[in-house]
Amino acid sequence: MAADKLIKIDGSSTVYPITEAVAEEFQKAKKGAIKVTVGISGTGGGFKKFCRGETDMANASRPILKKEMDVCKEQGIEYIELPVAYDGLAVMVNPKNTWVKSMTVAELKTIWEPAAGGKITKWNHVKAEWPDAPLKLYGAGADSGTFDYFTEAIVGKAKSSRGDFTASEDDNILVQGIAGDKNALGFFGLAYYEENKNKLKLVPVINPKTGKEVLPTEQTVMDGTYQPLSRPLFVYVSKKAAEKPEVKEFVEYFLKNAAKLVKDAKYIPLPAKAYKLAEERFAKKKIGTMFEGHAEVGVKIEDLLKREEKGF
Amino acid sequence: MVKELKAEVKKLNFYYGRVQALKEINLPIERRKVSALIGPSGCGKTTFLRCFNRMHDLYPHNRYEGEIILHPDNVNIISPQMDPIEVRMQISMVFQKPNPFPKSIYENVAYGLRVRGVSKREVLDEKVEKSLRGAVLWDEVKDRLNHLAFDLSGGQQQRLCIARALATNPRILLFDEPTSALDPTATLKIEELIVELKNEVTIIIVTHNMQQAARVSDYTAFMYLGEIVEYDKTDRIFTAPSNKLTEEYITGRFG
Amino acid sequence: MVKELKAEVKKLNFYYGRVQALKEINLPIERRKVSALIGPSGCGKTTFLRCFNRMHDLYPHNRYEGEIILHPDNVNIISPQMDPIEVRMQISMVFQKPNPFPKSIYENVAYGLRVRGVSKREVLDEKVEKSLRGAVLWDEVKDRLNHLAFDLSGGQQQRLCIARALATNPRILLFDEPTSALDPTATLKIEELIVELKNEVTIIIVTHNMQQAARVSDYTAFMYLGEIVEYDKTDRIFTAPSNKLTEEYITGRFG
Amino acid sequence: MEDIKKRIRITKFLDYIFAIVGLLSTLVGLALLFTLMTDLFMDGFPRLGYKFFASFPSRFPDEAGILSAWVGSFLVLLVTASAAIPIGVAAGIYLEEYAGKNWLTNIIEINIANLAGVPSIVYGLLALVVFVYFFKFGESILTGGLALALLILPMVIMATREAIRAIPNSIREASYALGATKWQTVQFHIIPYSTGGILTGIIIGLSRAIGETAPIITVGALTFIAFLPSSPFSSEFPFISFKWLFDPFTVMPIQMFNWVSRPQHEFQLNAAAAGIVLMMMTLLMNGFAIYIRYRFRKKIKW
Amino acid sequence: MKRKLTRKIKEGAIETILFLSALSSVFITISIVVVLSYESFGFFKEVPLIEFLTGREWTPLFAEPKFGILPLISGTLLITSIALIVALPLGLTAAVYLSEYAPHRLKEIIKPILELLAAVPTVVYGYFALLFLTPILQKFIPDLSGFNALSPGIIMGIMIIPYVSSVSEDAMRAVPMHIREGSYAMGATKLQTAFKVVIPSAFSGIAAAFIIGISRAIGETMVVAIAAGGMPNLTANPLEPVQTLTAYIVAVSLGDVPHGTIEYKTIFAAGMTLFLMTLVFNIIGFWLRKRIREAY
Ligand SMILES: Nc1ncnc2c1ncn2[C@@H]1O[C@H](COP(=O)(O)OP(=O)(O)OP(=O)(O)O)[C@@H](O)[C@H]1O
Ligand SMILES: Nc1ncnc2c1ncn2[C@@H]1O[C@H](COP(=O)(O)OP(=O)(O)OP(=O)(O)O)[C@@H](O)[C@H]1O
Ligand SMILES: [Mg+2]
Ligand SMILES: [Mg+2]
Repeated sequence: MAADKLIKIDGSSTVYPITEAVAEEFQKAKKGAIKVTVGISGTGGGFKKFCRGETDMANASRPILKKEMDVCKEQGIEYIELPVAYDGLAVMVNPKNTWVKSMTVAELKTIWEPAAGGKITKWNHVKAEWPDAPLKLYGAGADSGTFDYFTEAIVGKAKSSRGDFTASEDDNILVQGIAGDKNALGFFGLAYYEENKNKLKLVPVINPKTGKEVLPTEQTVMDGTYQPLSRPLFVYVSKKAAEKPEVKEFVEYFLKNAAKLVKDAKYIPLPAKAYKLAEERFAKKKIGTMFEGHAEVGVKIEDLLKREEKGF
Repeated sequence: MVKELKAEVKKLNFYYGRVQALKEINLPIERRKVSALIGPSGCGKTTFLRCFNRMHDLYPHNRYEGEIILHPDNVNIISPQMDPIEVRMQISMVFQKPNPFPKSIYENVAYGLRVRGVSKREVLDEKVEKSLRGAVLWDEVKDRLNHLAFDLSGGQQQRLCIARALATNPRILLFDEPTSALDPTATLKIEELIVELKNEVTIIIVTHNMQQAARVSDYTAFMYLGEIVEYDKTDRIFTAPSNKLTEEYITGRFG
Repeated sequence: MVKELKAEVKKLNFYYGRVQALKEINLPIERRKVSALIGPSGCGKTTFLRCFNRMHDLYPHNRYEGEIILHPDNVNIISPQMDPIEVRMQISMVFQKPNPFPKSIYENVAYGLRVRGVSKREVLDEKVEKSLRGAVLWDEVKDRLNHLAFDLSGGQQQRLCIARALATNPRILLFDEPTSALDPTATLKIEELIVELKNEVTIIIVTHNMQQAARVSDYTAFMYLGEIVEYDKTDRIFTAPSNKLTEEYITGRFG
Repeated sequence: MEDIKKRIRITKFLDYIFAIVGLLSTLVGLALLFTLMTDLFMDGFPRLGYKFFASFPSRFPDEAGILSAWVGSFLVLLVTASAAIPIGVAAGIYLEEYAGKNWLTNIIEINIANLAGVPSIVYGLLALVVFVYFFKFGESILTGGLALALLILPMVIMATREAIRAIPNSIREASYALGATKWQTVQFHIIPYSTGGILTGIIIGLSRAIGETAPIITVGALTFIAFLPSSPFSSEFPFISFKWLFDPFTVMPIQMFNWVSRPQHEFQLNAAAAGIVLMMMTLLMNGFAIYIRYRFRKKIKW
Repeated sequence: MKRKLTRKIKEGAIETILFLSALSSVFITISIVVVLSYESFGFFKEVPLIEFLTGREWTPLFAEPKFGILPLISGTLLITSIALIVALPLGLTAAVYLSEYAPHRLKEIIKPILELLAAVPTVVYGYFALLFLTPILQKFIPDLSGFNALSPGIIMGIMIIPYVSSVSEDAMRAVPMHIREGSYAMGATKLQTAFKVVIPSAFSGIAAAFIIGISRAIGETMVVAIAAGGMPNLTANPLEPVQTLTAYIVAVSLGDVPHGTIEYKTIFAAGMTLFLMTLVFNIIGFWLRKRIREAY
């Protein structure tokens, strides 16, 4: 019996459905000759394993951070950064909530910043005309890229948040929570909204640059008008692993089929050109990140591409 | 002297499920006398005794046939119409092994009264003292009525059980080998007590110790294989049994 | 006739933890005779008997003092240097309640041999048959040697236990009230068997049934409160006891 | 007398009321069990079919199955059983048949009682440090199996002791009286006669292990696994391979947990179906245990 | 003589193996203590014990972490209390019913079925609490949030009924029949006998059953992790979401627990707290159970 070929992937639960879809199709295409495991440790957890050399690839819903880069460097892990999809973070309330028409980033910050803990406990604490009803908050778990990204975009600093909200890595639990509570407010990936449209109500967020209220949709996320809560999703491939034929094959398969599979997974695919560039990037084994080691909010796909072209 | 009957057993049959343990038993029980039941192990003494307070009703598949008439009310205590609780309220029992409740000495004696709804402290106090005196235990425990009954010696525990039974003024008192778990001194005390008690209450006692039967009882019934072989005045049974089996048993040639 | 001793108990003391159960016991055990131990409940008969095969070693805190010399080897079977397993290989025991193993009749009898490392089928077959014949059980069970021993009646079970004990050719056979759980017919059979067995093996039997002691034993020791009060030929003990206590016990005036 | 009769009527009435209350209290638990089963069955029953058992997980709910999960559960239990049974039974035998009454025995006893009450997640933490990081077994079948073995070890020990304690002393004495050694007594009597009770305890322990989620999560086995571990048989000598011990795995409750956390409603149905399978497995195991207990009780009546 | 020697060696070897097996349980406990203390020692180097024990906020993964364990302890105690309020009376009543009232056949059927309650995977209970019970409760208590302590507490309570009832029932069954007969012979009813005689006689066994129930409730994980909401919340209000020690450990473990980081150490600090809490109850339970065994 030939030695088993095993590809280990871990990381963001947001990116998980995409990678899972690719893994599933890939294993089918290979008739089981190559095995793929996909874990859900959260972006942070995924990078930690990745940088210890325990996994071949990391799923990430934000770019790698300086701290994580250092660890990787220490362990001699080099990586290739590949954007694979776009995601919008949706702010959601219960369908019975009649008072929220839209929200500004400032209002969201009032609600979520650390100082709000134990103080902003009613809707009217945020805005006087909102009712005197308890404010029940739901959000992604503290180890997730979603949490990092949301706090960065809203509060201004990653992982900076109030503590008294219901946190879960399990987005479906959040859906249940908001769906079952008239006074709830929460945030998570747009994909989950898509599947639970009848249980939840989307809140349009006012774009701080244009001052217009924008609902997150495929269109608004892609064209960059839904800001600051839309973001690119990545996979990171270890350079060493990329030398293994099975990993190489997997990544190529990933990028080639990404457009369709990302859609299947209810995310927003990048423009075809971006996948081309990513493929080239991988073929050339271009290591390092396009970001400076901190989460950048509101990176538009155009910017990314431009930066990318400059790089060559 | 005219015999005054307290109870009368008529054609009693008893079945443990399909096993017949008592066969066509007829027996008079005289008022304010001690009747002893003797016989080899397994002959049905305990089974018979437990019919009197419907103890068998606690377990399934047991069946009575016949009558045990209680005088002077003239009721059949084993008829299905008769409420076993009512029977037990009138006929008390003292068991082979002392079985006090895990409560204080006082509460053990008061238990039967509490079950009957008595809760007035004075009434209880009085009754408890009287019963303990009746069981010749009062002097030994009067200073520690609140102690756990388990702290007493085996003989004291057995007398406590007698006091407990006395407290409810039973009409008949049943004893099932009450001294078999006790040492000779304690046995002697209980025997004296039984002899004294018969002035107030009718007593039926099961014993495997023939000397004991001879010492305490007025009448003795010898049972064998679920039947009453012979019934007579105790001295007659022990000196001049009319049945060969009885004689053999009494002289220790079998059993 | 010169007395031939099989064992000799010298100044035996036995302690359950801090409780002394046997006091300064001296007793000769004659070869190929039946010695009976009688006495009231709790006097130490069982305790004494179980010294002979070091049964007390199974439980902690038990302590022997003194000697039990086994002839002709002249070893002290209760000395700590003596391996209890070796003792038990020579001295077998039959218990109060029949306690066959939940195995086949055959395996019950063969067990002692298997423990000794015998596994040849022919040897086992032969020994099993011989032992079962010795215990007068062969005819009753020869067609169902593979049946579970629990299927036998109480008396048969007890004879099976005797066969089990015989199979290993013990030098001494101990019986602890072997018939107290049996009915009269079964008792009779076992008693006959014991009388027969003494032609081959030395027997010590504990019994609370004085008639039984009289029927089966050659010598009788009367124990009381952990001591041997009187020891003599059985007929002497029962007809002319020299000790008052013995006499009272035998005539049923206490116990 | 009338007074007493009235009193009897009252107490008997109370007695009657309590009989009803007691029955109802007993039924609360059964009602929950019943509702739970009905609920699961209504959702999950249509999914149960050959395909469900023979397919790997998939992002398409109606293609997804529990193949890797039930195989994983089976292999993990295999490791659990091979680790917990010998040690647990041996420990039980030691405590009942060999141990003297001393401080060490006392410590071992308290200790086992305590282990039986340690939350399963604490065993997960222990396994994480000892098996994953210290022995470097990784997030493998071996780690998962050993974590669960820690969990059921006290149960196996207690069941063994309970079963051995049911053997009357007269049997031991009979054996010793024939010159048997301790081990002979244990080997020929204690073990055979307590097998029923021990088996019952083991099966109940395993049925609990199969449903355990928390310690498996702590050792980090929440993953998409769409393949089976390596085969335990190999074509080369010695024909048996232990590579599977170190393979990544998933188990039934984890698969269920994974499906429930998905947005699509259809996955909830899968989760319910997996729940049914899981419950059926535990119920079957428990039923089997009850049967064994019954059989052995019938066979050997002391 | 040689046979005797080999026998002794064999017996000794076997005894040693058996003894080591028994001793392994002690090693397990020692390793639990060592692992938990070692890892939480690292934690307490960074976080003062005082802050850990008195802080009122638990947000160890945030940018400005707070390490007060109180919200997790209060969450644990709150849910445990709810579970016990359900389980103890129901469990005891069921035990009395089964031991004193139920016909033998019924009991033989009901007891194993009841024990199945403890066999259902707790994940199943978790979702049942979240998706079935909570919505029903919300119909009666409009204020109830989607995640709350109440619903998992109730489910957990029902779940541990068999632990309580089965050990209590064993204890009551161990009360010798002759003690009951003493009561019946006085003219007592079943109810009077059960409550005045049987329960007091079986007291330590029943207490042990309660302790087992408490210890189970404290240690239960998945039900709360799923249905209570992952919100460290210093509250005594059962209608609010809370987080327990166990649920915290799972929540962090779900996101992987990278060796050596502070979040890795927090779960051991939480685990240590949990272990100590159950340890106390387990030991009390052990002594109580030992007492019943010695009583008769
Ligand atoms: N619960 C029972 N079910 C079936 N048979 C029983 C039951 N109790 C007793 N028996 C049988 O009924 C017969 C009479 O038993 P009982 O206990 O009345 O005898 P006893 O004369 O009191 O004997 P002892 O002197 O040993 O106490 C015996 O054959 C016994 O085996
Ligand atoms: N394991 C033990 N621990 C402590 N004391 C014991 C133990 N076994 C028996 N005894 C005590 O030792 C004394 C002798 O008991 P033993 O069993 O030898 O009496 P016995 O003569 O066989 O009585 P019976 O005729 O009732 O069988 C008794 O006082 C008994 O209470
Ligand atoms: Mg009797
Ligand atoms: Mg004896």
